[in-house]
Amino acid sequence: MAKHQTPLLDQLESGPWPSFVSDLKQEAEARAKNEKNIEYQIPQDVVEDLLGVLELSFKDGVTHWKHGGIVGVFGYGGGVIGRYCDQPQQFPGVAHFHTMRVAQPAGKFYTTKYLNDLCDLWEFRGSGLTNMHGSTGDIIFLGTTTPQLEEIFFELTHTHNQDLGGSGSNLRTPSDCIGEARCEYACYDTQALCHYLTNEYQDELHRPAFPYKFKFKFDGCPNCCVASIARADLSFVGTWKDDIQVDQDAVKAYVDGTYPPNAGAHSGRDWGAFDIKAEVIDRCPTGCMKYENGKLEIDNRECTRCMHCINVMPRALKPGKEKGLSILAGAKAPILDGAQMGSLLVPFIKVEEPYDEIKEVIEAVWDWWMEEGKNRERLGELMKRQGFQRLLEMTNIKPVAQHVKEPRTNPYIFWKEDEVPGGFERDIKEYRKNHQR
Amino acid sequence: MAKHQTPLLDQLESGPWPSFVSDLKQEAEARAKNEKNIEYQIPQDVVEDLLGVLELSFKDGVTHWKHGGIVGVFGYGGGVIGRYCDQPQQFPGVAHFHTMRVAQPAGKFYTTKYLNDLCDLWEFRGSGLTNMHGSTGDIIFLGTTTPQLEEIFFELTHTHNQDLGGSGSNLRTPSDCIGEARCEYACYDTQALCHYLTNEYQDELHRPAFPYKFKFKFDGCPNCCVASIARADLSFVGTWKDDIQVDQDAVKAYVDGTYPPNAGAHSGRDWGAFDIKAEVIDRCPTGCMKYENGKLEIDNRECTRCMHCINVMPRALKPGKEKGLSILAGAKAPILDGAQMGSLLVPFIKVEEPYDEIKEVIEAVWDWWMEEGKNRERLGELMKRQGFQRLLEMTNIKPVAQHVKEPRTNPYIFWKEDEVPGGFERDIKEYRKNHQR
Amino acid sequence: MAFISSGYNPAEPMKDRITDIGPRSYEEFYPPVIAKNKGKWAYHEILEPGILVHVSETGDEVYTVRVGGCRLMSVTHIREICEIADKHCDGYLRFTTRNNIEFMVDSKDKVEPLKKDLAGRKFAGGSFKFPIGGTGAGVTNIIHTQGWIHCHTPATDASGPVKATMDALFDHFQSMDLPAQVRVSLACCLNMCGAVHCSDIAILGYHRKPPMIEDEYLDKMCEIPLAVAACPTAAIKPVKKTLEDGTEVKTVAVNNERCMYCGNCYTMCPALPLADKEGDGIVIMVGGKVSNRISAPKFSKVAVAFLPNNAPLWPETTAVIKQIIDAYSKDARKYERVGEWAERIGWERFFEKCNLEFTHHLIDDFRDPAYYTWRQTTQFKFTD
Amino acid sequence: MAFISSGYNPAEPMKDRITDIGPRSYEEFYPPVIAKNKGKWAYHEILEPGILVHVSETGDEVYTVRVGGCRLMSVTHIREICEIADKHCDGYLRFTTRNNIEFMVDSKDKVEPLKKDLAGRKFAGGSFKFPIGGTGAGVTNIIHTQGWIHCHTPATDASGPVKATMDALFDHFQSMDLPAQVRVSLACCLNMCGAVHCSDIAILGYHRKPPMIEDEYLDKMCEIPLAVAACPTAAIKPVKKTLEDGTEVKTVAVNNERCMYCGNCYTMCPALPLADKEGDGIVIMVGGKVSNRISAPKFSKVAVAFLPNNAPLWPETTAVIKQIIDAYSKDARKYERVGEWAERIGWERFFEKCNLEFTHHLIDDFRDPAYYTWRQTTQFKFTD
Ligand code: SRM
Ligand code: SRM
Ligand code: SRM
Ligand code: SRM
Ligand code: SF4
Ligand code: SF4
Ligand code: SF4
Ligand code: SF4
Ligand code: SF4
Ligand code: SF4
Ligand code: SF4
Ligand code: SF4
Repeated sequence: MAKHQTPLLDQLESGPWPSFVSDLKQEAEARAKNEKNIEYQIPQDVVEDLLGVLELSFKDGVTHWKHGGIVGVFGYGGGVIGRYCDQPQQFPGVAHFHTMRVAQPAGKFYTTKYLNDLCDLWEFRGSGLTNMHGSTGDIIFLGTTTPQLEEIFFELTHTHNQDLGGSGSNLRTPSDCIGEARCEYACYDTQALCHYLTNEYQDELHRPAFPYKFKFKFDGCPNCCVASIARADLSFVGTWKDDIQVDQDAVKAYVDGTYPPNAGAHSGRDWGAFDIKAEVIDRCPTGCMKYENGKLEIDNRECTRCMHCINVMPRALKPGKEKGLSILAGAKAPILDGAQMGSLLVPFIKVEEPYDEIKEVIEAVWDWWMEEGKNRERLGELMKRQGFQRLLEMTNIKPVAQHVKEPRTNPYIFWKEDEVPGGFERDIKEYRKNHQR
Repeated sequence: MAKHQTPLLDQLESGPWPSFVSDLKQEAEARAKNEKNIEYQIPQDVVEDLLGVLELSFKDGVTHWKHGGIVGVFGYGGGVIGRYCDQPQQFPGVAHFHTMRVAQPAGKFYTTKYLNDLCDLWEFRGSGLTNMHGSTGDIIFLGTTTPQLEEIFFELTHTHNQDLGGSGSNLRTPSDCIGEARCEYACYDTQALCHYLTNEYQDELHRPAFPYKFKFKFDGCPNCCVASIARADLSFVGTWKDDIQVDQDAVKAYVDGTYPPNAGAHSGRDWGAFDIKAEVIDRCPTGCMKYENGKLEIDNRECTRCMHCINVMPRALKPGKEKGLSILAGAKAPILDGAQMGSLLVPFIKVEEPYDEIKEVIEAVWDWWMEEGKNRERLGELMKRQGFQRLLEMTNIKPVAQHVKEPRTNPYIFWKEDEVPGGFERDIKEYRKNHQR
Repeated sequence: MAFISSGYNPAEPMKDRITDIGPRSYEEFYPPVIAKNKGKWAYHEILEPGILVHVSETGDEVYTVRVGGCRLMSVTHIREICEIADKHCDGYLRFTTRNNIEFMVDSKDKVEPLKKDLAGRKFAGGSFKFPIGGTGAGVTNIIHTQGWIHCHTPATDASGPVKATMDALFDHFQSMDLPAQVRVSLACCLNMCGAVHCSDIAILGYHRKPPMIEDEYLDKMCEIPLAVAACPTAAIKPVKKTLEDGTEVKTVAVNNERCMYCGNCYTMCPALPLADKEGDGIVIMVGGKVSNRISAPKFSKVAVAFLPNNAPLWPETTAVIKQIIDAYSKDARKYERVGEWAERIGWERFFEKCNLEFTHHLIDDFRDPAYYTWRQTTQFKFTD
Repeated sequence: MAFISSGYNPAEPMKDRITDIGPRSYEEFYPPVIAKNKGKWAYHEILEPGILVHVSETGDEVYTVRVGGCRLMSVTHIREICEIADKHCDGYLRFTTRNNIEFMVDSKDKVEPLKKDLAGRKFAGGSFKFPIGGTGAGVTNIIHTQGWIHCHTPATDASGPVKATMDALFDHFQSMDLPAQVRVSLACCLNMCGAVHCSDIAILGYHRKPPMIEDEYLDKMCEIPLAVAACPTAAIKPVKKTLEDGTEVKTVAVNNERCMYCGNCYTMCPALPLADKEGDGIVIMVGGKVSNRISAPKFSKVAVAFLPNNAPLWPETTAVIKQIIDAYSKDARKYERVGEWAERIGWERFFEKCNLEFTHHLIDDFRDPAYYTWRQTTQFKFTD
């Protein structure tokens, strides 16, 4: 018999989509049975109490978690989110219910060995509940008690060769799209760069020295499968500089219906025969394509590498050979001043180990932000407050028209004193000699 | 011999475009000669001194006019802009050089009788120089002395049946496009409405009771030939609600080259034969047109009445029959917070004498602005400060999706207390009963 | 239960301490076919919903079976995933950026047994454990956040509405019958832990009541200047109040008129709770995207200002989302994302086609940029 | 010169006073063919540059000959206009919204004599008095403001640069050889008395030095709080200073770093002049429009941050404008306005094609909306 009645939650067990309620119940049951005779280090009924408190929230229409307390592991400024229940008497199993963020491997590939080992640890010292994965990318261990935090960290590092991820005013755990590992569109090795920078900046990740959180995300191409442009203070998006590679025979195979358009992504509906004019040429945002006499022509100078044509005809078109990435800066969620997408900072940069050029940009951005950023001010907000010019100045990047969608519509240009002949200081008396009051 | 040497200005006498320098010189000469023996009421050499002070500005690279003083005619708060030279000893003829704004007739049609009469008055009591017309639309009398202001006003009203226009924190002289008088696109009688409202609101025009200036402009259709959408606190732009009127035979005459596209507006270059697909169908911003089997079809529900197709084929297409106007609010020049275009306030309103519905909108807008507007705050700025919702509320206009280009991207919605069940006041003690601290 | 030490000694925290080792290397985890063909993939094809093949220049192939992950996962469930991967995939698997699980095999004949195995597994309550789908022009997994499971600031739950919505959209998860991919996200408060601000459809928890002020404890629990500074609309000011018992305390006052219930003050100060059963609920936002395909990334726009938290099934929320997806599905062009469709037909037509009411709440009034969202042209469409 | 009274008696200003009569009625001024056919026009055609015919449903026609007006006009010049109108047009004429003059005749045979008469008239210096043109896809008259002729705040002259520019663009005034109409405007300061903020090409006078402060007189000439409040960037604050002679005065201080030289303080306070020979000059803005044709009205964008006031011919200004118009003319599609062209090809390409340098000044940094002008996508074109 379940510890708490959950009539509301129970209604979420039917329906086709995997039911988290069913899963919670199966875990609650497994812990109750404890077939493996585990010496649980946190309450055995933690999951039952979680179901209970959640049912209560469903009834009350509000959360029953208190404002997080400051808990963590020694020497680290992040990786743990403290959490306490506001009904601890009723739900003692979740009185403490802290999460731990475990840094996920780049690309999120796993061996079952590794995952099973983590499960053993977490079942033993935590609730046995996880998020696979958190929105930033970490493996989230969901719910443990304060005394277990150091124990878990110790085992993670000693047994699993695995570190915690970020939280607090730190670099957050970087994440990436699958990229070259299994995607033909990738313009650089996202896993390699993501992993390298994560390790390079471990200090920034674990020891809060920033005004606020800071995120890196790595997308192999402008399709942005890790949504870097929307969710990272610095987004690294693969792109290319030369011509799209075209296989004319394969183009023909699309036109004649041999290959399914967009790799079959639209096969659930009958959209009619593939129409290269309507579906590719006319949808190219720059209008830089032609299909005449069975030949596809691209005016590559006008192409903005939006990926559309490549997505539609992956067997015929490929990104160019001169590959690299664009860096965009300042994306963030809406709080406090409205959401921001990343703004293009470096149009094109090569991706070459040891990534010195990329690191120069990162570190110049950080220097500026650490110097000028206010407490709890994201990079994007600082950019808004001090202006994009300032970011360019501090990163020593030359202003180019690529930096803007359009030039300013207001003429409120700030001039530097040394740009204006004669400077700003003038003698009003001199002026009055020729201009009576 | 000219009073002042003007070697710089003289360089502006050649070249094809009418030279204002030549004209100033001809006027200077005419005054010097005074063939009609006029008893000039302001210095006879006013134009020579104007040339002199302008030459000095060309040399110095700065203006030689002082900050305007407060001069005017009794009982009016506008119509005159005071102006004094900052080198009165050197250029006594322009020591005082005030302008007067004479309210232009709607549509700017004139009889020569009327204009000649004004010339006589202005030659006699002013510099004989004008702007035909000022940017707002007035006839500008450019330069007279303080004592002449009342005299001119007296003669204007008594002899010429003509009033001054606006300046200061008033309604400014409204202006309009030529409209029905000579344009087939007009959706309402701009002159009639402009003239009516100008007279209706004479008090607002002459006696400053507003926080700042306020402008009306009247365009007969969305081509906006008086630029109302960019330059008027309230813009009245003709539009229609039903279907574009199509003459299929005339369409064919365009297609076969009988009629010149766009009424010949592009005839200075060989653009090749008219291509209805490329020039009309594909350029329609909503894509709501088709030309098949020699027939033009318009999906009028999707048409946004941009005028393009009508402009290209004026003999074939005409605005619909159910005509009226849209009202847009808040356009202004960039100072202080950036330029604003008018924002759509009333999507569609009929234009019927005595224009009560239109006046209701105007007066509701004014009531709000006079109540809430700060000193020197334009309507557009107030709209920005208090929000578009507030404008709708105060004008009692129902919010519709037409009011926005797109809904808000931030979720920072302000709720009114009465919209939220239970209101805003809550008892923290009640809350703490279920939520421990 | 007895405390079992990991070896950690609280008296000597630095002893043997290992830090800054970062995540495990991705190279350890690549299945062999991936390790071998990395960077050499020539093309891919979606063979059926949830099943992809990637073909390498070397001629190698990798078949991927993608299954829905409900993200909040128990170790029991993860172990079942591992068991499947051990059985079919040589002990490898991966998770996608939207929390789906990918099982990869290196030849076609391994696909069917895997599929069958996956499709057969169900939870006790009847739901699929491993529904196959989430590829191409359909609906994939909902990116979501903690909600009432773990967070202190939510205005709605996360897992609950997500389950209800995925049930409602399940057909689109298992078919590729939409004009383009439709990405649904949920964030339980406007901190928006996710890409809700640029999703095709976003479910956002939102408070509608200003914070309560716990005068008696505020100064003890919070730093008043931080709370004051936290408010983006300057609605909070420090005040002194006299409690019922006569003690004078330092606390704050909130100008309700200026408050937009963002909860940032509560983040800084636990004595300012906002949550309220009737006040809290859901905002539906639409038309965002992050890919750069055809059009630039777009922010989501508010389409419905408020829907109640009708737990456990959030029927109003799922109904509105269905309405939008149905209208979109019927009307949009191939490859056209929700936002691109709305922009092409015009937002006035979007509201009409989706049968949604336009209310004053949807007009932007936040700071200077609001102005640019109003309609500065005479171009508009008439609606009924 | 003796004072001659109009009849006005300063001692009794209200005696016989006529006020609030407004402008004369337009109906008095319509030529008969207009009065008769108003509201009945069926179509029009531009027969040649500057010559329009409008045809009425009644069969009536009106031929319009449009000529350039230089706006700053003497009574002598106006009388000459009237003389022409008397001779050819039964004593009627009109002015356009861009300060051109329109002579209308009611039959075709009256056009040629009128044209000939107009074309033959020249000023002593050689310029045309009445150049015919300004219609269709060309350049029409420049809307402009007062400049050094009359205003106290200009950062450049108006009539001078306008004459220089119209001379440079004269061919386009007299032909219709551009892709669409190109509207050039000038405002001598950023009060922008005109539609400079949404013109295809805008010439804008701009200061570049913060105001001088006339400490000695400031408090006598101005209300300090108004001057302080006038500043949109809060660069001004009230201060006390001790003058050389030891007197203490109330005055203001300007934070030069925050000043963007808008001159609004000077508008409120004459003791804060900004004008400066080297500081002042011209900003070129491009790509604005007001018509709703095809695309919505657009604001002009800054394309060149500064050009010097090289009177009397402003050669740098006319050169840049020519450059832009030439590139536009060569590259744009039929019906495409300058701004539409720039948006289609991308602003990065615009700068390249017009051979203009992109400098940091062109990046918006004014308040929150600035953000939306930066590039929030990976879509861009490479330039050389
Ligand atoms: C766990 C996680 C949600 C999830 O269920 O996946 C999460 C949970 C919290 N986030 Fe987040 N954020 C999480 C990813 C994000 C993301 C998404 C991302 O990183 O890609 C964002 C939007 C992107 C961004 O950073 O702008 C995000 C934007 C925020 C914000 C708003 C920050 C801003 O500058 O706009 C806050 C507020 C704050 O920092 O006080 C916040 C705060 C929080 C806090 C710490 C609550 C708070 O106010 O202190 C939440 C703790 C919840 C809990 O009790 O478990 N979280 N948060 C995600 C981290 C898991 C992981 O490490 O993988
Ligand atoms: C005469 C005229 C320019 C011209 O040469 O044509 C003019 C001249 C002045 N304008 Fe203007 N404005 C003139 C049309 C405009 C327009 C255009 C329009 O009305 O369509 C605008 C832009 C539209 C608008 O109103 O936003 C305009 C926006 C300004 C502004 C900025 C107002 C704002 O809110 O953005 C100022 C500044 C001020 O009011 O202090 C201004 C101020 C001035 C002052 C009074 C200077 C001042 O700071 O006190 C100028 C006096 C010049 C002089 O000495 O002759 N003038 N002013 C125009 C009026 C003539 C007429 O009545 O026909
Ligand atoms: C597996 C995954 C990457 C990963 O590292 O985990 C992935 C994999 C692929 N993406 Fe993606 N995308 C993945 C998340 C995304 C995201 C991020 C997100 O949704 O949060 C985006 C941006 C979404 C947005 O714009 O809002 C994304 C936007 C795209 C696009 C652009 C589609 C568009 O119409 O805008 C393509 C191109 C296409 O579909 O043809 C694409 C294409 C692809 C391809 C075809 C790439 C390839 O050649 O292998 C992959 C299979 C597509 C499919 O599932 O139909 N992928 N893709 C992610 C699967 C998530 C899931 O479980 O459903
Ligand atoms: C006479 C005048 C109205 C008046 O009341 O004085 C006028 C008259 C006509 N306009 Fe205009 N427009 C006049 C100022 C304008 C303005 C205002 C301005 O420039 O300050 C605009 C908005 C400009 C802008 O968008 O920046 C304007 C935008 C148009 C358009 C839209 C063109 C476009 O491509 O965007 C049309 C349609 C067309 O040209 O086919 C139009 C069409 C017309 C037509 C064809 C209407 C008609 O059927 O008679 C008239 C002759 C056009 C021609 O000259 O080529 N008229 N027209 C104005 C002449 C000014 C001048 O002397 O040059
Ligand atoms: S972002 Fe590009 S490279 Fe990365 S997985 Fe998506 S499509 Fe492939
Ligand atoms: S990538 Fe995009 S812009 Fe480039 S050719 Fe293809 S569709 Fe056009
Ligand atoms: S705005 Fe329209 S109605 Fe008025 S003149 Fe221009 S084209 Fe004609
Ligand atoms: S008026 Fe504009 S939107 Fe309407 S049919 Fe014509 S071109 Fe299309
Ligand atoms: S969105 Fe808000 S409520 Fe949800 S997890 Fe993030 S911070 Fe907590
Ligand atoms: S909820 Fe937000 S707006 Fe309201 S008082 Fe708190 S911080 Fe300010
Ligand atoms: S633009 Fe400026 S300088 Fe020119 S007339 Fe207007 S206020 Fe005066
Ligand atoms: S010029 Fe403008 S920005 Fe500078 S001090 Fe004066 S008002 Fe302020």
